Amino acid sequence: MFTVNELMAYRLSQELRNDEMGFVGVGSSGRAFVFAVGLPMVASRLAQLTHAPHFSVQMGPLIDPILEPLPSRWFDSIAYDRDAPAFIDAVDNLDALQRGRVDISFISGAQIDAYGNVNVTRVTRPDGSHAHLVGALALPEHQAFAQRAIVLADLSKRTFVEQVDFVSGVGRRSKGKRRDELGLPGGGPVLVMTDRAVFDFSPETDRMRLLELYPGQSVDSVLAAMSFTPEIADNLTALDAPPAEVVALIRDRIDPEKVFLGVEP
Amino acid sequence: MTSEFSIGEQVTVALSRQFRDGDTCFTGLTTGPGAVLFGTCIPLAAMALAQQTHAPNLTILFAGWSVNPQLSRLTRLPDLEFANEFMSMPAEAHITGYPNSIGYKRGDVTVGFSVGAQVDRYGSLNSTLIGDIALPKVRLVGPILQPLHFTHFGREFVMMPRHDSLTFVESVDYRSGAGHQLTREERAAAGLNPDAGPALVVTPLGLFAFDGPGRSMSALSLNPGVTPDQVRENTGFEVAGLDEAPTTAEPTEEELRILRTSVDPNNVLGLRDVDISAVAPREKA
Amino acid sequence: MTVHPTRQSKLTTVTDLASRVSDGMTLAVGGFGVYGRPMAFVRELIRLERKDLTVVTTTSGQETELLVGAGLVRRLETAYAGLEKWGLARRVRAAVEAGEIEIADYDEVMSFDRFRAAQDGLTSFSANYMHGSSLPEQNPDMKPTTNPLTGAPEHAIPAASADIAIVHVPAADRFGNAAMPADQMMPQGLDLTTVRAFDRVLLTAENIVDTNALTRFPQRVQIPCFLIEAVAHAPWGAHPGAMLGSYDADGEHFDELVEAGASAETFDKYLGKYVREVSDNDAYLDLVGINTLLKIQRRSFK
Amino acid sequence: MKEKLRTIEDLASTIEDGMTIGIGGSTLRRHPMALLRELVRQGRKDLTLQAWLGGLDFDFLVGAGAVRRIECAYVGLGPLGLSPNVRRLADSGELDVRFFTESSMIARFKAAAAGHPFGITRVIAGTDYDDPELIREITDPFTGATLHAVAPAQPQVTLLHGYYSDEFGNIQRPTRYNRDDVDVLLASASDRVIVTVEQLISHDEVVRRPHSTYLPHHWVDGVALAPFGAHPGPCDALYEPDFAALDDYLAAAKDPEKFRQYLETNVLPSKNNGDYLARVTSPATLAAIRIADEV
Repeated sequence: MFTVNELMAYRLSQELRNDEMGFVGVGSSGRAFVFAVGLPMVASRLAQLTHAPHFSVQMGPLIDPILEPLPSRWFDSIAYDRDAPAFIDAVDNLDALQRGRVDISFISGAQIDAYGNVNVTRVTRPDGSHAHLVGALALPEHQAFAQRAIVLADLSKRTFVEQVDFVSGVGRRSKGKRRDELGLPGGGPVLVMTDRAVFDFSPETDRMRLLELYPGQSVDSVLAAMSFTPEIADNLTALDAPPAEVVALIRDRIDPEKVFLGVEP
Repeated sequence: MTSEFSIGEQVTVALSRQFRDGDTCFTGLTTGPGAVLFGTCIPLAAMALAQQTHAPNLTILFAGWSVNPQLSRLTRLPDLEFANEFMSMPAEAHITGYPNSIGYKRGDVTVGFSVGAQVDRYGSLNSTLIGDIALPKVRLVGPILQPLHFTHFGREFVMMPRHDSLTFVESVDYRSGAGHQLTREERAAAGLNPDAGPALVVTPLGLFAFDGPGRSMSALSLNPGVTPDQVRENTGFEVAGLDEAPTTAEPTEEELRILRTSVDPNNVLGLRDVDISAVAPREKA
Repeated sequence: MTVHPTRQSKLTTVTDLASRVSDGMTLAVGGFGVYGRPMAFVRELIRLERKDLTVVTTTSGQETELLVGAGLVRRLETAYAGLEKWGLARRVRAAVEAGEIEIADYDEVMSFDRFRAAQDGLTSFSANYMHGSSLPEQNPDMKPTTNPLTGAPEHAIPAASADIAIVHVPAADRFGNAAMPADQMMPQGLDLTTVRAFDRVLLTAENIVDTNALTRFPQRVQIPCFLIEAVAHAPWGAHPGAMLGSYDADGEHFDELVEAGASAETFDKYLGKYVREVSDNDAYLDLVGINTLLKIQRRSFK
Repeated sequence: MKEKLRTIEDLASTIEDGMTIGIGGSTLRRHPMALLRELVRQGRKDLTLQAWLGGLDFDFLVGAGAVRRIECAYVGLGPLGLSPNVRRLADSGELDVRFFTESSMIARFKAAAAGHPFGITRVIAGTDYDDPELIREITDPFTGATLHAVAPAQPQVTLLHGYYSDEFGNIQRPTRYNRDDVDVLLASASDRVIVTVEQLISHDEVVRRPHSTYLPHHWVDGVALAPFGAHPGPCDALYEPDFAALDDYLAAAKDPEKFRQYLETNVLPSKNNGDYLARVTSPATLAAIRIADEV
């Protein structure tokens, strides 16, 4: 037995490599917290405890905080107060990000389009008026400058749209231009992990491409939850359940109080 | 079916079962490799194991100054009590005054550990000299804290890395710590805890208590493969209850798991590698 | 730091702490002068209407004034009973003058030595500077003796003895490990002796902190868990006195306290307002008010 | 060095309607809330707010009707989600919202701090951040590449909440603190700087650890004592968020009428920050959120 979050955390951890640095943000609450903090944190710790003991985590100003135990509560004023080898100013951290010193960033947003552009700024209502969201934080920088970015979101017609209302962070191409034409040095989004399936991007068309299906999902069930039709990989695979020892590790050791993965889709 | 385990692990687990919940246990670094294993490593591991099994309220008082240190952080066993590794290890308290900051004389310590060159039938321990008091044949380290251990600590656990007739003698040459020759009544009359004094002896051959006649040494359990005759041959006095003594209990799977993954994940205390021959009785001259 | 889940918490309420003191007991009280007195505990003892207590301190301040003024005390052993810049402890004075309480005076250093002897498990110690003073005359517990090594005249002084000791600390975890400020001062050093000197020791704490917060700075923790029977949270628990490293004395409140000490009736009104008609420490703090508490706040650099 | 210790009321009175002000802290934490409450008491309006990550500070001033325009990379309440007052007035068009990204907002403050005519950023390409007033496309004179220039952000006055200060306005931080803000850069970019602090300490204590001073006295125009001055938000190292008071705030902020009542009950009639605290919380709660100085 496993939950969707546990499967996502396991699949995400497989993308994290030894000697890389991943940036984990600060999230709000509910599913937004699971995407911004919960999944990245559990996947990072899982990677450290399995195949990538030297995977580094940057958590806001903290570089490589001791992650055992992960904090049982999570908000600004205690998140910083952990043992860690280094603590960097916000301005310096953003300079480092722009120089490509972050290997992997975790992205989530209110809208994601077929080219991996992400909107966290404002949504346009049918009548043309705007609903303002909280703003981008450094999401545009992470999509522009990190070596690669992984997008995390639940599949829904509202979220997965042909074109986002506002491009906050640039995907494989935006406004008709590819990343290299736009002068963006980072790798940009390479994978999109959802609650039903995993996507990458077609190297030819730059469009999202269905790559892996979770247990119980089909091409139809995935397409039914999207407003655009992605490409489908020739080698589309069905993912297995996460190994029992991984599930046990998450439940017993990494997140026993369900602070990080408590909110399922 | 229990996993394979070393004799060091078996003795550690057996010792851990001797602690009571709420005990405050004092040990430090001892002198010499055999003494370090018996006086330091086995007690530390046994205490930490007890904390995670039946005695969560046990307090480890390491070297008299570090309270409940997180030993699992160790990646090597330091040589000195005030090594950086110990000073930077997370602990619940670091006590800076000595000796009055711990109420040694108030009976705050309920279990002590000591190692010596000779132990006798009533548990008197000698760490001072061999031979004549006025002109000894061998001068050892001195009594250190043993006079206090054997009178003020609740129960004294004597840790003996060797078990032979040169170390287990009818009467020690010098009583650094007073055994049960000092009776309950005499202890009470002096205002001391009547129950204090030696309570347990741990050796490569087994575990011993003081339930023999006149609180003399008695066998609690013999380690696997050890016969009553082997103990008799290697002990300079009669040990009560030898023929009835059971074999030292085997560790459970759970105790082994805690010991290996939580108490000492890096095998710093060396329990997994303990070879019984390294602490076996000396050849008789 | 992994703490075993079944390890027993010693955290309780101030009421439960105070209820461990029974009538007729001897109580050693921490603090020095107007500093670090366990006032929340003292107020709770008064609400519980304990009586016939013997109070042992090195020096006495407002805690003894309240206990004596509320009629809980039969005997006092100390070197000083006063309120420093705020003058005499008027209710203590009145009680002694009326013969209502028995008082055993000691020299101040001797008073400390009695705690140190208790910490060391001694029943008595000797002093060679009492003959010629009136102290042994007034205090028959000091017994004339002769030094067996030199033959010099001395007095045997009894070690302090108490059924229960109570100390107010800046921060403690739920197991009774307690931390002192980085710039620990003399009164807090004295509290360490008190904690180590008696069989049953209770703590009230300004802050209850996570054990993991203490294991980072174990050198700040001079009170280890195994010495402590129970601990309770009592923020601003030394008010109106000062807590070094946390807040200053509340001078206006002291003025009110001293004024109330003029007579049994006025002091009774003070006790009614600030102690008997107040349910607990939280309610007491509401009465004192946030503005006053913030005005006396003096947080140390950390 | 000049003596700069003032009351919060005096400091607030130096801020005029229509000014552009910078505010320190981020999301929930360490905003100069006591000072902002005094600004609302004094009826300030038409302000332009500039910050890196706005939060409780923006929501409060916007909800109180003091703000015309905001410029920042974020405005929300962290773990508590959206900023209700900002969301409402932004959606209705009454509030002029100028969103940037984290590094492009910082580029604006950096330009102001260094006295440069504009900042340069590469992050705008391909996005919809196309504010014609504050962002313009430019060509790299060396490589010919397309870049974006951003206008400097130079507050007329910046309001910060800090930890410790002496009477001269040397502002010190504790050994362990949170760096997830740009308070120093904001101060550096600003014409004037006003700071409230949790605790006044002696100058003798300050000079013993110059490395702990993050805002030197000559940057600071006035300092005032405000214990629990970031309430109901947290001040890292000294206290956690007061979640009960934040819940009350949030419940009020979701409805303009309720928010007006909140102001009329808790903020407008309060004589000072202690008086406000007495209305919205209790000593027991302050003790519960306080972080011990010993650890």
